[in-house]
Amino acid sequence: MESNSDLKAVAAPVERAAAIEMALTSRGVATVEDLAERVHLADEVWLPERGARVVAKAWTDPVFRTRLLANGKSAVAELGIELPAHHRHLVVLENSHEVHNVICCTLCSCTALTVIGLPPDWYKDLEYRARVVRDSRTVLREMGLDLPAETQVRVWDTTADTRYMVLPLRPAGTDHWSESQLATLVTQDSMIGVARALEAK
Amino acid sequence: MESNSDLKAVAAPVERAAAIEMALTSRGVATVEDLAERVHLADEVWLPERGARVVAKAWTDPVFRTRLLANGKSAVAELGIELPAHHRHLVVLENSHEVHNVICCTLCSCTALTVIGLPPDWYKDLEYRARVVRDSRTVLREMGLDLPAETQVRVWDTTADTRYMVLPLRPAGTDHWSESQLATLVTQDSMIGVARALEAK
Amino acid sequence: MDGVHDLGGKQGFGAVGHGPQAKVFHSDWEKRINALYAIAVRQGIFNMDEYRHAIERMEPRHYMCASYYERTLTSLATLCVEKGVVTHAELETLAGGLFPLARALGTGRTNVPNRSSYNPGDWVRVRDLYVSGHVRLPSYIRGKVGRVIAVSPPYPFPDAQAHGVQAQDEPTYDVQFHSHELWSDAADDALVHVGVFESYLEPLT
Amino acid sequence: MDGVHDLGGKQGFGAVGHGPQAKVFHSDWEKRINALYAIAVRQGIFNMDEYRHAIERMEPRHYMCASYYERTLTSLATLCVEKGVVTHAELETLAGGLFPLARALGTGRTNVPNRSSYNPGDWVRVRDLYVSGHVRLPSYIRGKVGRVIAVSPPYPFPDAQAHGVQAQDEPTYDVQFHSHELWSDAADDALVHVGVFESYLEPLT
Repeated sequence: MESNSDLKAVAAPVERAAAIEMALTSRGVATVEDLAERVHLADEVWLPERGARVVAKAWTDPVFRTRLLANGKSAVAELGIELPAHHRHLVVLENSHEVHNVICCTLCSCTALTVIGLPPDWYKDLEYRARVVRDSRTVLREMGLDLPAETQVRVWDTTADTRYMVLPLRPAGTDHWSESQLATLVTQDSMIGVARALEAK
Repeated sequence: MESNSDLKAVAAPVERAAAIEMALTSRGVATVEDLAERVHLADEVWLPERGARVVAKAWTDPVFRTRLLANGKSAVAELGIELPAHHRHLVVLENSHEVHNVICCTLCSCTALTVIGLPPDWYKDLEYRARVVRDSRTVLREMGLDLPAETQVRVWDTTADTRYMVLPLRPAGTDHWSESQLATLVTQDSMIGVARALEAK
Repeated sequence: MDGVHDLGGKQGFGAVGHGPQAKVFHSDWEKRINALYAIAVRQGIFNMDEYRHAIERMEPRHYMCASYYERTLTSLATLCVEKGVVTHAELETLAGGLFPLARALGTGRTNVPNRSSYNPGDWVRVRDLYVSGHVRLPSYIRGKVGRVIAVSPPYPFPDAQAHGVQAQDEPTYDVQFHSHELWSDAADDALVHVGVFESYLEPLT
Repeated sequence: MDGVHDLGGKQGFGAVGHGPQAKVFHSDWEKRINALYAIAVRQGIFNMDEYRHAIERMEPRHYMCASYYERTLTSLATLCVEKGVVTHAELETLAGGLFPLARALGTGRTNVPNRSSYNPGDWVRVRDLYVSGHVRLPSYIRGKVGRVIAVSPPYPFPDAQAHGVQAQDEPTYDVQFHSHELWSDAADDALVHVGVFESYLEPLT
């Protein structure tokens, strides 16, 4: 790992990123097409709207909901949503008035990213990783979710290759809403468990 | 703790140090004389040469050595060395061919600074604090002290208000040396326990 | 490895930076690095456990102060150098400056030989386990008692996978702990679920 | 407080920067800050436990990346602001820039009511103790078994002293642990001695 001894300053992350990209593309490890495909997946495919469809279907189709809770990975595959090979298991955590679920990854920042979307910055920050597992109710309150004292909090730490998503409570006043209308109420935050689904307007 | 909202950049440590000094001197909390006295103590008084005198005396005066091992604080007071009020206890750790002692402070950087001198930078660095307590023999080897396998290592973590100093082994070939000659062989490192006393030349 | 990455339950951190400004990516290079590491995994240059461990091996101050994608970038570059894809010197020439990599890889380990298997409802104790290489045991559950809620199919054992050591796949157990078992009264009341590899557990006697 | 300051046994750090370049101070302001904090203690503005705890309360990234005397400086300034000696705004005006202070003080605690006392030779267990305020228990001995070697005279109880809480003075025990009790086989063979306050211990049953 010999270093270039005549250089003095640490290159900026953007320069370091360009260097490794150039090294890998010049060797054919990554092609321009590979890169474009993966950037497209992150920008256009792995979006919270996918998970929102799953949630809305679970709210309206009790048989799908049962399948989803029994085996998340095969149920979301019905909607054309695949998980990467190393995401072996998708466990869907159903919120109720008695139990509120919230997910995190204290050791790194694992998530079911192909279902609920790539995680936002705060999910990956040291603050969330350190605090939510120990001071769950306090952190949720700071983030705007004040849970009733009688609701039990369950925190799920993604330390193995099981992935989690939260199935939030269906908002009141949405009895006659269509699946696609309902999906508009499902935010990424609500599938992480740091918020409820949006209220019906 | 209201902050000055029109400032943007963090002031350099030297500027912050000057600010708090100005605030405390302008209020009379610290006078120029107080400051000069404390700087003098750090620069001219609390030096490893003091501990070296203690060690050399212990090497040559068995009765003092017994008193030193029984009650370090009162024994060093005989040599005019006082400990601050909150250093309640001075425990002197005698090295032998069977046992090698080394001191550290994992939670901050406490030391018997009025006896062995103010600690050097590496003693206060995260590396020493994290590693010496768990990988003692490895760290000592990296620092140039390769102990025989049969020597037991004892690490002393300064977590309470007891202070420690190591009484190193007297070097071979110093049988007829005077106390003041012997003191020249006693380094601060040897009183911390990361080195032996210097060899007789 | 008892590193600074093992953040669960650590105190002294401020508020979560949640709000309308939340974003996945903050600049284009972050997207491209996120793509590149995934391509390298798909190409078989390294696996996900090696990737995670190379992040953990970052110099602790660098880890603490780097952004998420700077950590990704450092792991990717470190592994490409370690695997012989590119040299460190070439990366620094291309970057026009120093390119800090993660610290050297230590030794891994294989599965614990005398491990038991468990069923939902079983009470288990997390071993008082210290592993200098990669391990997916958050220190906050070490030595603690919990209950098995579910069992997953066998996965590759990360302590071995991150180091190129041969090992058997192991199930992971969904183990439920009470927050007061984990942190006494210095925690909010909650149930904490952790995915725990079989080698990390022992029967509660 | 389970903070980043609790470094004993943490892994991932590099070589100790030992060598002929070792120094106590690297510039004049370090000497003056070291003098000023000691003067503030002598003047009764704060005590040593408050001083140590204000360092621990620094934002974790700031703690990790600051030099030793920048930590001293931050603790001194934080306590002078908290005690009403100076305002944060005044310090920033004088410094001509932002002056990051430590994070807010939490609640302290008094002695454990049902504590026992011990004699040299007694085997003890360190309580599985989680304290969100100041505590002088390094986490690497939590729950571990050791033997009392010596007893010191009573000292002020730091968990209380750092928070202005009333408490009784307590003896500290010189407790000897085997490194393999602390870190299994992932440590060098050694005996580790820690000064442990009476409230942190329980009899080994």
